[in-house]
Amino acid sequence: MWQFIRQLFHKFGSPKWFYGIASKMMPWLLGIGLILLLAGLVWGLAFAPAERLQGNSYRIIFIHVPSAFLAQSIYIMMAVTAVVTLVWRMKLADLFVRAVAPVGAVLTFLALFTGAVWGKPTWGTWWVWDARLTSMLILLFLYFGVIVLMSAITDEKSSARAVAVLVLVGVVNIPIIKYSVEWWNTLHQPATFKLTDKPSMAPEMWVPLLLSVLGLYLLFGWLACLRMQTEILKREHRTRWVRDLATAEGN
Amino acid sequence: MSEPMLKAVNLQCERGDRILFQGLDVSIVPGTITRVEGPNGAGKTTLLRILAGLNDSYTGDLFWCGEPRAWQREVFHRNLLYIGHRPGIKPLLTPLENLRALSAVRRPLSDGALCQALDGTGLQGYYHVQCRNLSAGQQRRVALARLLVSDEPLWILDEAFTALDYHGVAGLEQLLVEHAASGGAVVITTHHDLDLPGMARLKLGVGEPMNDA
Amino acid sequence: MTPKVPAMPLAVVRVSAWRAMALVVRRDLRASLRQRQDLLNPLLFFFMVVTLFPLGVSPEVSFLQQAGSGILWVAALLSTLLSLDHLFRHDFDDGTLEQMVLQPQPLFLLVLAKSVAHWLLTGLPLVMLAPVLGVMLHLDGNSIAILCLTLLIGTPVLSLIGAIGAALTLGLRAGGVLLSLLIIPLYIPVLIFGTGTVAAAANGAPVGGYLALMMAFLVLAITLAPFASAAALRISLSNS
Amino acid sequence: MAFDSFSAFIAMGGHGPYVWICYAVFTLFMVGLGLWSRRQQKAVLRSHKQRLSREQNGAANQGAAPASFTRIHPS
Repeated sequence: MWQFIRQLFHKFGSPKWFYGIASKMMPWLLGIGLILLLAGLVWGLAFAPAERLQGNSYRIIFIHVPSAFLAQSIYIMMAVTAVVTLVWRMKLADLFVRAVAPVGAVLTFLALFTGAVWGKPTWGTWWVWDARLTSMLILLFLYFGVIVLMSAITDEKSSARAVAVLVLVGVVNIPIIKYSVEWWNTLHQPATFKLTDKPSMAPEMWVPLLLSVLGLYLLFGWLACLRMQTEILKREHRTRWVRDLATAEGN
Repeated sequence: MSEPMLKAVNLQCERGDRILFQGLDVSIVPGTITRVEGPNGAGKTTLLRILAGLNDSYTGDLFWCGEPRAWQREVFHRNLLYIGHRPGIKPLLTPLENLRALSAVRRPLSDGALCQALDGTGLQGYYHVQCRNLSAGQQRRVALARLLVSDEPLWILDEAFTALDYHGVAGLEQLLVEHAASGGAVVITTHHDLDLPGMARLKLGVGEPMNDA
Repeated sequence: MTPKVPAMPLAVVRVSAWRAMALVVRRDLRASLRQRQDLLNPLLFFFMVVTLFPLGVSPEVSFLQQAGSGILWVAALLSTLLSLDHLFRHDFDDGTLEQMVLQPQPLFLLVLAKSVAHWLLTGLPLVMLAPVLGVMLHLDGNSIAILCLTLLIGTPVLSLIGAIGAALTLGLRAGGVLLSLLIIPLYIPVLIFGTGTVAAAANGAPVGGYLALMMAFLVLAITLAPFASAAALRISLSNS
Repeated sequence: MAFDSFSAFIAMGGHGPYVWICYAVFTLFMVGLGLWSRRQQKAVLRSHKQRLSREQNGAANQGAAPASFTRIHPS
């Protein structure tokens, strides 16, 4: 029984196996992701009704919320794989964090950027020290820390494990940071009204939002597969199958 | 034949693109001296650090007295005395303080015994001089004084003869032979031309580039 | 081939973890007291950074009263950060760290002891210097008392969390800067509650709850951070 | 359709610049990320291929040669 689980684990942990599966899944992820995202965005931009208080500027929500949502989930996913890296030392888990951290950082940046631009018509300034934006900014710092540490340690295995420790420490801190930033926010400027978190949102608004969140998720899946494949190619370059792949596809 | 104290099965270690060693089995049996040999970069220090439990980026299994080592780290480390390239001597403390700090966490010893150990390595009169004022060879001797008061059966010594003078080398060789004779075990690397009676040799080659995994 | 020698008896672990921790603290204190300049540096830095604010922003009493607690907290945070690079580096260079990992006691407790020693040598002096600087920033007596209390609870947290970063960046080239980048985001909650508590006290609000929350941070840091630092230390040593 | 005309759609009731900047930057970054990742993979494969052909052509020198430490006398 134990042997069987171990074999299964080995199979799922095998870079070659993952490379094949990823190649098969990627066109679907990309295609469906793009369709969903485009549907959500077009619907949100052109067909959803204008918001009562903010007018049309609220249409930024259809990219702000998916970006912010995904940026946070990516960090959580990284934490889960960090546990796998530390406990079972699975190669694929190491690669996931390495492949995905820059994507997370870009999405966090996009969430911040869209939030800031949204703030201009809403609050009249480009930057407001609002609880959500501030937490996102700190999340961006956390991502920077991960990326910087990753590139500072040359040995790949040590780098993966050190980054795993950092990511786990970060994920324990995220709720604490969120909570303290919210408390700090109420202490300094009682929020007049927040960008998102509307008490009730019409279906014409949240359905496209849901579509774009799903679409972006799938696109992220595609990006993650692509970037993990690259990491696999880098790391496994001595193996026969990668050599064969390189001679076949390098042209 | 006695049971091996420390046993390593199917050790593999990679550094960068190179496999330092793979499929390596090591048994450290009481009463033996094992010298790890190989050219620069063959992974001698890495192997010693893996055996000592300082480096855990390897694959393979390690057993202490027949049981997996990971389950009994504290017992294992209590029975191991490791002296590495960096001898573990704080420059701001005196030889006596250093020796006291290093032994107190294993087996508290009286200052008298520690001073005797320092005498035994030729450091009479240096008990209370800060180690930063000592020469490299003298600092090395402070670390080696631990061997004289050791009750640990397993000694792992990396480049033990570095910076020692002629007499120091002879004395240390004698000490290693005695330790083995009394049922301890020694694992050692050295560039010094060492040939002790009954010494086992473990040869590491130049790592090969990784091929089909 | 194998000589038939009866094996040497195995040694047993006799020294308790508590005793080993006390020994680590004592050794660190002794070594640091022989190198007093290193102790003084973070304090001088603390003093100078605080001086920059009246000079750089405004010496007006109203501004200093309002910003004083924040300035002191930020300066304390920065000087802790400055001193963290040395936390494991000397031990790493002279091999003491390897010997610590090889001690027959749980590593996380020894790391905890290192953090305690670090706090005694940097955090505690900062707390003791803070009232003087508070007076210079025109804080009132009540605020200074609360400020020192928050620093007293908060600086150990800074040392404990900082130890994780110090362990992760051990032996890396740009260790010091890297350490700051990794650790500053993790310091934010402590900073927020440290200064927030003083602000609440200045507004006459009860601060018991906030102090309790900071104590909770401290307890959390004591229980979790040493594990992370110990894991990070093992990784860094494997890599060296 | 929430807008009467195409120009109203572009203007977004005066909020057009903000909305369109956001969407433009978002598209730019996402497309950029995709293309960059794609190119990275291509580059890795290409460098593998180059290395392989180099290894096939030249004699593969395995391991380090023994050092001789002979002095060199530049003329």
